[in-house]
Amino acid sequence: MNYTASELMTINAARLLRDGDRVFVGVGLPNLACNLAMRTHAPHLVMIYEAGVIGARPSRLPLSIGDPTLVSGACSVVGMYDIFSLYLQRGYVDVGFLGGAQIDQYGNINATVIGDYHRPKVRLPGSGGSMEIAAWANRCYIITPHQKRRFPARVDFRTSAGFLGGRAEREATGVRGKGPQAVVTNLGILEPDENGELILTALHPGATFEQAQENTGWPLRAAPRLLTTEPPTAEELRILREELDPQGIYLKGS
Amino acid sequence: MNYTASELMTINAARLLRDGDRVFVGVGLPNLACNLAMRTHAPHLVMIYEAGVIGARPSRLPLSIGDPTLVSGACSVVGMYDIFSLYLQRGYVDVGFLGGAQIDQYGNINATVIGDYHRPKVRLPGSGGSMEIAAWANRCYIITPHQKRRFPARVDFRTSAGFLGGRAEREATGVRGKGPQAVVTNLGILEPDENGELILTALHPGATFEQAQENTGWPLRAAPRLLTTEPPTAEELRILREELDPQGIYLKGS
Amino acid sequence: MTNKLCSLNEAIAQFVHDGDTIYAAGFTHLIPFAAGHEIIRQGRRNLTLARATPDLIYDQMVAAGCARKIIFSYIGNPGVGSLRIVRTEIEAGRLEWEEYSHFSMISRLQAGAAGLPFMPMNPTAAGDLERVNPNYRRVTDPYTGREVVTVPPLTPDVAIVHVQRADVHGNAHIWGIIGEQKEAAFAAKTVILTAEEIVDEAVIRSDPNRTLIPDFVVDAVCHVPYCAHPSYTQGYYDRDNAFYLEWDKISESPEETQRWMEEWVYGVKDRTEYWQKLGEETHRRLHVRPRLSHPVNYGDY
Amino acid sequence: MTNKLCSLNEAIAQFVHDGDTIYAAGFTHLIPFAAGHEIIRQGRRNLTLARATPDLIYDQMVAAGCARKIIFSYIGNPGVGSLRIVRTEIEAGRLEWEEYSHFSMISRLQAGAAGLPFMPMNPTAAGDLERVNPNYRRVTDPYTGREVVTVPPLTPDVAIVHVQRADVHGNAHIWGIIGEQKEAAFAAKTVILTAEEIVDEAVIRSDPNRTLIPDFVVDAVCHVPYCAHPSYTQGYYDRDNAFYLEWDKISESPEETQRWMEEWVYGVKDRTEYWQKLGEETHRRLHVRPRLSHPVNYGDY
Repeated sequence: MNYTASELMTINAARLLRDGDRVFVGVGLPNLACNLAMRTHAPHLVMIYEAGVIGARPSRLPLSIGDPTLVSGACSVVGMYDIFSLYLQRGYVDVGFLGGAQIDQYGNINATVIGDYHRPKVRLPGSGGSMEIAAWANRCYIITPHQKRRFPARVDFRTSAGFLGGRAEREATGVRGKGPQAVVTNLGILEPDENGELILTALHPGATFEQAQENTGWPLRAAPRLLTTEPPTAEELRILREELDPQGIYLKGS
Repeated sequence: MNYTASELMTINAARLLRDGDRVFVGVGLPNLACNLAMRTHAPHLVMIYEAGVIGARPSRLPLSIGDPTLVSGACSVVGMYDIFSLYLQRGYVDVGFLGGAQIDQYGNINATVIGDYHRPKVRLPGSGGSMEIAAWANRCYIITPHQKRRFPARVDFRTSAGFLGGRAEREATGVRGKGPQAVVTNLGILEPDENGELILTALHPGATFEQAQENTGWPLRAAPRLLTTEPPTAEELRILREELDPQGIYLKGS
Repeated sequence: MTNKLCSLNEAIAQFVHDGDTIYAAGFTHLIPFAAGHEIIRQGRRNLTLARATPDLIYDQMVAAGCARKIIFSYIGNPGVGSLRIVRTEIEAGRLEWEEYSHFSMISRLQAGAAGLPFMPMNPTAAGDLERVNPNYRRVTDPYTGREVVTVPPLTPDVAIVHVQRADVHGNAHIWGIIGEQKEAAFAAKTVILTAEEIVDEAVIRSDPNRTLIPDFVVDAVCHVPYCAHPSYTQGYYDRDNAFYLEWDKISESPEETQRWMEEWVYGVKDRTEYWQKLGEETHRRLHVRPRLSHPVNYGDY
Repeated sequence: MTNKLCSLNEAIAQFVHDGDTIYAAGFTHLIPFAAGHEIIRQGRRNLTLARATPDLIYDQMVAAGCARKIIFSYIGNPGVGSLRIVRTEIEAGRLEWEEYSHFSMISRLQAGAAGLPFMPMNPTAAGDLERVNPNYRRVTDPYTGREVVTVPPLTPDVAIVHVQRADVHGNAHIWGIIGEQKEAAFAAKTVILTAEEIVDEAVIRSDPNRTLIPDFVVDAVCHVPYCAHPSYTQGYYDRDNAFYLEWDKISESPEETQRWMEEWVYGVKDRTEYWQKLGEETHRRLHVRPRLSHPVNYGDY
């Protein structure tokens, strides 16, 4: 069966979600992953958007986190202060999706600058909600293409916290969230080991450990039992292609 | 013309209000005073209730600060946190009305206990909103019958701040409000002098300085030019009796 | 979203335990009297009762012996005068208490709801409440060097929140005086929702900005019409001011109080029976004619 | 309550001055583009532009040379990619900036709106933004001894807030994504309200819980239909996603950007002319069918 890298990542991310999870979700692939999970194994998933929307029921594919289709028919809409304090800081968010230009060995993310902060070589969008999502969501997932420049050993700037210099260091800070639980790439899945270092725990069908190692900026280790992910099913692909993104806005191309 | 002490106090309190004032108002006499002012010289008065109601248009006499008639037809209704933070603490309240069991020489008010706090002789209702109103409203007014036990030299408990031990002491605390501007009693009006001490500045028609002195718990001083208040007009009494409190719930009796 | 509909009797039995801290929400509006009466009937003991304004609901629960302690910011019979039973018990040294201003009380709930360890407030210059309550502390503002007053979070074991309409999952629309309903629900560990009406989810979703409480903070949804009598529910029935005046007399005498309790709390099975017992004259007196909001257009995107 | 109705041209002329700090509110919704364009036309300089998400409105104002500095928490073209002009100017060292997370940014407004000297937030463990922005500080929680992160109040000289409907005094109903509209209005020294519809006071008073902004914080009320295009107004018109994509191309070239500005900002008198110029095809494309809220009953007390 043929599928794109985006479809593969979206389907694997969807499988990580549990029924009943309250997910702080951005647009793009995380939004598709949540909607896919709702239509398959997690019908009771609750989607929360940082724009203040809870329990969205979009009737079309939202093209920004502020798309009005997220509001019409939602359970609740609240202000920005409430969504970050009463929902996220209070601990009502189970899952956060994160992305960024760089993810390092310990799952720290840079979405701020490449180069020096005060004289940036590349100025990136910045934190948005991610600094707090990474800290306070119970579990975080990252979806990103597997490329060496995206996986440096150390990020240029820690926009949001993974395990810092190791799991013990994050735990010592007392932040409530458990940190990144998985990074889904087009080659496989990375998960933190007992020290919080990201190691390869699964490969997608056809991908090799060498490919993953080549595209990672630190000496990537594989889990003792390296799994192979189940390939996307026909039903998963049908839902993505026919129901969720019929125009292929997010899923076509790569 | 005949009038009760309550009518006299209400009318004199109403006259202290300025057109456009935003008044943090309780029920009872302050509510009547505001409504009277709106129907006479201050048509643009804005009534704010600590229950979170702004710009109330009660179509009947409200019997508690939570009366539903305050809500139907109001400009805005907000939660308790907002009314105390965005409105009162932020500085959007011009006038606050206060009351209490004891008012002392410097306008400090006790609404908490008579006797020792931990073994109270008389347990009073407590602060409610008054601790913050007294601090943050630009001007405060107090309406109270003139009785010696209500005017001790020092209150047993400072529920809300007048001028503390004198005007300089209040100013040193940096609180934004200017403190009590007038105490309206059934005998006359007390106002703070340059040190923040309450002195008698006006007597109602027929009342004497000696009466006021006898009913005050400190050596009451009179202003150099002791004024006499204008007696209630027929129109003021008509509005109070016919429009605002036709059943005499607040105005009859004393 | 799961269906959490159950009877108030079941909700209290399951979620309210001896020794709990309870926050029966509602600032002068939507006071869940029916839940208070059910707690009395089920004989809970040693509760800590927190409310900005204890109102008659806590006066009655204290009279019934449910409470060990009270946390409040104003103890009065609103619009009438003294809250006699709470006052008497405090004066007699039989009831512990902890006291705040309204703003401090709601700031405590706000801290609890926001997951913060404290909330700052500007100083009020009135030092005596700060002096007698060690929960008031001070922190130096790191920008100006001036001090702010702080209070710690209030995180009740159970919040009881009455609302106008909710779906069976617990998404709730509230209007009129909204007081601390939202903050109490988010601050509490367990939330019992009582609702005048259980409505279809589509009614809730037609106006998401009106949903102050989302289903996932709610543990039980109880359909309890007239739950707030003698307080009121905006748009549903009026405040029974006559009863507030009557309570002032009843509560003067412990015997009268117990007699009233026998008749109106122990003597009825639930709120339906209570409301029927009030009779048609009262129903008529508290009836309110409709005054509808102008709808808004969310757009069919 | 005074009638504050005036044209947007008059409001900007009177209330926005060179060197001011401006907060054009609206988190992905209700973005007051028309006001941004009017500020460009009136040639304001050295502004500090604060917004959680600068969006195209600040990209355009920066391109027009209005800004000295930008305060933000996310600079992207939402749903599209990079915000090219702001990004280029920062990378070239021609634009000062001050940066927060979304929560810190809204906490700054909340502090400003509440009259507090700071707002506390729980630490996030990600130290780098705290390290590079000295406005982040720390305070020790007086209850647990642990640290919280603080930000100081943001009190813009002018907040520009677009709303669905307002009366001539400035009482405003807002629904859909409400973002930081209320906080910006309370935090600012001056408030310019733009509204899709000016309605009778009775419409506002039919639903007071919907009034997020009361008249007395507002200085000017401007009737500006379609003010938010290419952003949107819930229930009134859709987001023009095609333009967000188009801007990604236009803003790649300074010449194209200036050409666009000549045609769509300097080349039109006001929003009415702009909207007409967009043409019927666009009007049709952004049209939205109605979906009304279920009304609520306040009761005729």
